[in-house]
Amino acid sequence: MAEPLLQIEGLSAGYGDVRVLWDISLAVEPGEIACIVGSNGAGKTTLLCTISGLVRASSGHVRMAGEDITATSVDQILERGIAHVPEGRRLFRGLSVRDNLMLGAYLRRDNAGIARDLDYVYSLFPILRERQRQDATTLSGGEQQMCAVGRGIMSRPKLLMIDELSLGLAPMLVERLSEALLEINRSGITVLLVEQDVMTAFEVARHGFVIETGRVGMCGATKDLAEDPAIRQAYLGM
Amino acid sequence: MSDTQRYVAFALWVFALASTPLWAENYTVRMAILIAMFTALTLSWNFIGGLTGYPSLATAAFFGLGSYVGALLQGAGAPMLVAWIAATVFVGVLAAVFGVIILRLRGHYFAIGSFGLVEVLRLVISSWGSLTGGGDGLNVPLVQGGPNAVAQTFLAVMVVIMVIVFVVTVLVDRGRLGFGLRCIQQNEDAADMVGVDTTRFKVYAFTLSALFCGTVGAAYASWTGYIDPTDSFSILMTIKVPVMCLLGGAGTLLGPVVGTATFMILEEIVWANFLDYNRAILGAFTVALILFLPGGLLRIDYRNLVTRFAARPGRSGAPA
Amino acid sequence: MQYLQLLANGIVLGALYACLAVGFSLVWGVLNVINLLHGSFIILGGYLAFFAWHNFGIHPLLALPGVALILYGIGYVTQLMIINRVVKEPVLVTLTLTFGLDLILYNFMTVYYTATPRRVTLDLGHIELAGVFMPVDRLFGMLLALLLTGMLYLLLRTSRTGRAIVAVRMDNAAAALMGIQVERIYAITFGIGALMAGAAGAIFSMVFPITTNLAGDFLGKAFVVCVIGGLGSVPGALVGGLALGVIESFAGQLFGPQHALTVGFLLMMILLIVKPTGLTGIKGYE
Amino acid sequence: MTVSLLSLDAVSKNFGGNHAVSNVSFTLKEGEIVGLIGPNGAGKTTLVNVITGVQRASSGRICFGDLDVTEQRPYQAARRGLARTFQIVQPFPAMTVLENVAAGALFGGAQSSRAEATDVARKNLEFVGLAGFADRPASALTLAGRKRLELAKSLAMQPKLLMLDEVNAGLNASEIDGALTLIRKIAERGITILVIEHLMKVVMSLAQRLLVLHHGQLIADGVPTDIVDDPRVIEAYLGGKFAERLKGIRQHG
Repeated sequence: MAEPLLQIEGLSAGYGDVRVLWDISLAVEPGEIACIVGSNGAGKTTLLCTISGLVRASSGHVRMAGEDITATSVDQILERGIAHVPEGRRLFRGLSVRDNLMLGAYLRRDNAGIARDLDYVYSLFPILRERQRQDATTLSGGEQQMCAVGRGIMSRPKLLMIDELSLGLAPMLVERLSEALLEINRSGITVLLVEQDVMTAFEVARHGFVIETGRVGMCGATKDLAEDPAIRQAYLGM
Repeated sequence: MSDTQRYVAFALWVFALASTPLWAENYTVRMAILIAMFTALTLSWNFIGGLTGYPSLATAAFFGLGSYVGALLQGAGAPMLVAWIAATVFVGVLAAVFGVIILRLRGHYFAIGSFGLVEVLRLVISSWGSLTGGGDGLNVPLVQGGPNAVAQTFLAVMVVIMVIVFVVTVLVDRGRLGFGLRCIQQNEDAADMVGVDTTRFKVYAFTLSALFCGTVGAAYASWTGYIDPTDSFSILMTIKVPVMCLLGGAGTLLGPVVGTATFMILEEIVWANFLDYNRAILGAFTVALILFLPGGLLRIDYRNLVTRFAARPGRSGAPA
Repeated sequence: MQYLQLLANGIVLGALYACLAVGFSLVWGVLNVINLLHGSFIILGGYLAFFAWHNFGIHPLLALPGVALILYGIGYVTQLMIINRVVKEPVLVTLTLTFGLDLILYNFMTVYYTATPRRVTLDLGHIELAGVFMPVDRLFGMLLALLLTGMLYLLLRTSRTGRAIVAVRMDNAAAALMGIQVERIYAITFGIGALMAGAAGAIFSMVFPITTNLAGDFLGKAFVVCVIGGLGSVPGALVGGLALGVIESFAGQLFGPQHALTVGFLLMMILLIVKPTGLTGIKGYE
Repeated sequence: MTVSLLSLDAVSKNFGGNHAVSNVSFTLKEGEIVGLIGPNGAGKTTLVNVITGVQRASSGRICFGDLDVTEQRPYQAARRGLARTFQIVQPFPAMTVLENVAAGALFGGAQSSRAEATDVARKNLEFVGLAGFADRPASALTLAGRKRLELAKSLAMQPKLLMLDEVNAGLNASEIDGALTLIRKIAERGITILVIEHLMKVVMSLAQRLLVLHHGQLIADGVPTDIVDDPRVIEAYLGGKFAERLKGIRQHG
């Protein structure tokens, strides 16, 4: 088996006195789409924040392509190829769609490459090209999510982490975004998707990790997880 | 430290200040008067800035207003004590009115709004020359007696005011009001949710923080015999008072007392020895305090309310 | 015709106010720090320009870039080494810190420069148009102030660093995820704030006599402009500055010059209560 | 005949052009346990905010008993007996657990002195199983502990109506069971309960009646067994694809 792109070993983290993650271990293979599912408040967002360096790990390791990045700063981690699309889009108010996308490429200096990737984002989500001069926060929810994902791609990451792709979106839009995600993945970017909507996550991802109260409860191929009676009971309502 | 120990410590301090005429020369007595006066001001500020967590910069507004009201009444022939009490009441009422208006602001905006009070009142007083003498200032009838007797009188006055504010602080702190204010300081929205009438409580705290500044101002005017707008509405005072409180520990009972004493004694030493650079040294001291002693001398407390983590969107709702 | 003259005076003054306040406003908006050093930065800029002219005969226009650069350096280092350590603390902490720093700077300025009023006198004469009398150095100062404010606006709108500053202002955690080093952007922003203050001071030294005693007044103006115009935005500072300039000019005529400031402050208090987002309605922080 | 405790009449809440809650009407009867469900972003929390006065309704009327409370402030809601817990817990972090609960008793409940409030607080801490943590600072509790603290604080306010906003979020299976038992015990005291959840499963066993919110609109109001079969609910809640699959499973199974 090839070396995993992202490998997490025994990771614990939290805020102040409150520990949120307990001894998390998981691995994401290069080229795949993996997902992390679990209920509200289970620690999924904290896990992504710890990977991207926003939250400090109290113990354990995060490795990217074999390199330990646990104590690395946020910008360094982005430089190593991990982009994090945060929960709730978090687009910059007062800046246009184009400026928001360009901020995704903040660390890059290859103007030709940036222009090419901007074109790629626009081809992926043509509506963004139409609206490129508009204040990004005036877009509809679905368009904002497209912009947020596009902004993530603009750093040309090896691994794209998306927190709650489907949050607050109509099912049709979720489907549209899922297709785009598959397209992005085909272009060679590994994806780690965090979702509360287990159905959507299992549909697009190959491997899944179930997080319960800050621990990895179950993991495996999503098609197996979808058949697991406990998961069907707890998350699929069947 | 138990509450009883705190009271004993405070009583000893009161005794030390009050007894200065017995064992020290005039210079020290004057110092004791100023310490008692500023302690009353910091204890007052503690109601709004410490207990409630609102960064008020209005101390000088109420001090100045009190001194002018007291001076004008005395000038009009009112007995000294009556003038002081009237000044206290007047300032209290006005503070309640201002409070209703500016306590809707939070954070920086509240700080500016409260600071704006100082500026606006100073400008009004200096513009209203016909009543206040404008920039020329105002003379206050002098207290009869030799310098020693006058000093002893005002030492007694300031110490009594200081003790009164301390006692009020203890009463508030132990009662429903103090509990509610602490809730507001910790999380104003949550306080609202458990049934604290936050607007009313904040106005109470603001009024309490103003009342005794008015008394102190009026007494100060009688003591010095002359006031002017720049001195009464002093920007330095309005910032020094919170700094002293932070130094001791905001929101605590003894913090303002310890902070004021430490700060003023240090300031005096600096003044005496480095005349040219006294402000710079004061500044360096303030910077060092913020960087190395953020919780004050007594305890680290107010910092806890800002342990917000980076990933929360925008600014959290906690009163900062 | 008198009104035209008052309006012209107000606009000239207003442009200077805008330039004086825009850095203060930017720092407040982006860092959420009220920088009490701002007034002293303005004086320092003015003094540096004055002494360059007085001692070395350097024309203020030539000195301006140098003055601006020195102030930028001072601002950058101050933020990076000192203020960044407590930048996320409550208002009172950062306020007290900048107050302490201001005491230090102010003290050194009074010791080395004393409080003597100083002014660069260029003797450019005056012009008269439609009955409006205007000294040329003032006009010149106004244009320079507008130019600098405009340049800052362009920097924020079009440059990569400008975008990063706006991004940090709007959402600093999301900005960090873009690879932006937030603390460095804070330092740059504070540097720009000091730079604008220094430039404003240099311009002022050509128009009015400057003394250290004015530091507090300048700071007060910056507050008023900020609250009138709205926080952290360049257009806001421009609108606020011009509004304050014109209001002071007319209020001085109506109520006497000693009341001009009172009216400005009263207006600030009213706006603060009624419309904390300022006249432009560009939303700052709560 | 049971009396209506809370009634909403055509309540809407707009933010700018965004209709977070639109034209919602329902009634809660005394002693009921009702579930308010809907996908994330459906407007559930906004609705609770409007009921408790945190946000003012853009239009419509809210009555608590006979009283029109549309314009009330949060502290008035608390004193009138409308208590709530927050999705994101809101303790007074530097205070002890006991003080947190005592604050609820003193300001929201009927207690007039701090001593009495502390007594009530102790009882409620015992009830939720936090008695052992009374003197610890609230910030030291785990998430599950904080949720219990929220509950104790709300109970100390002696509410007539308790709104629980995602009390189970972030809890594991056994913790959820514990919480459900607790909620049933609270209901036995005669307190009307509105459980706000995005997971249907949690409320199914608990609620006598379900309200379903979707894009700010109330799309269903009925007993749980009917709700799960309501095609509109399935569509809105689970997405078209899943609804089809569910149909398939039902047909085969």
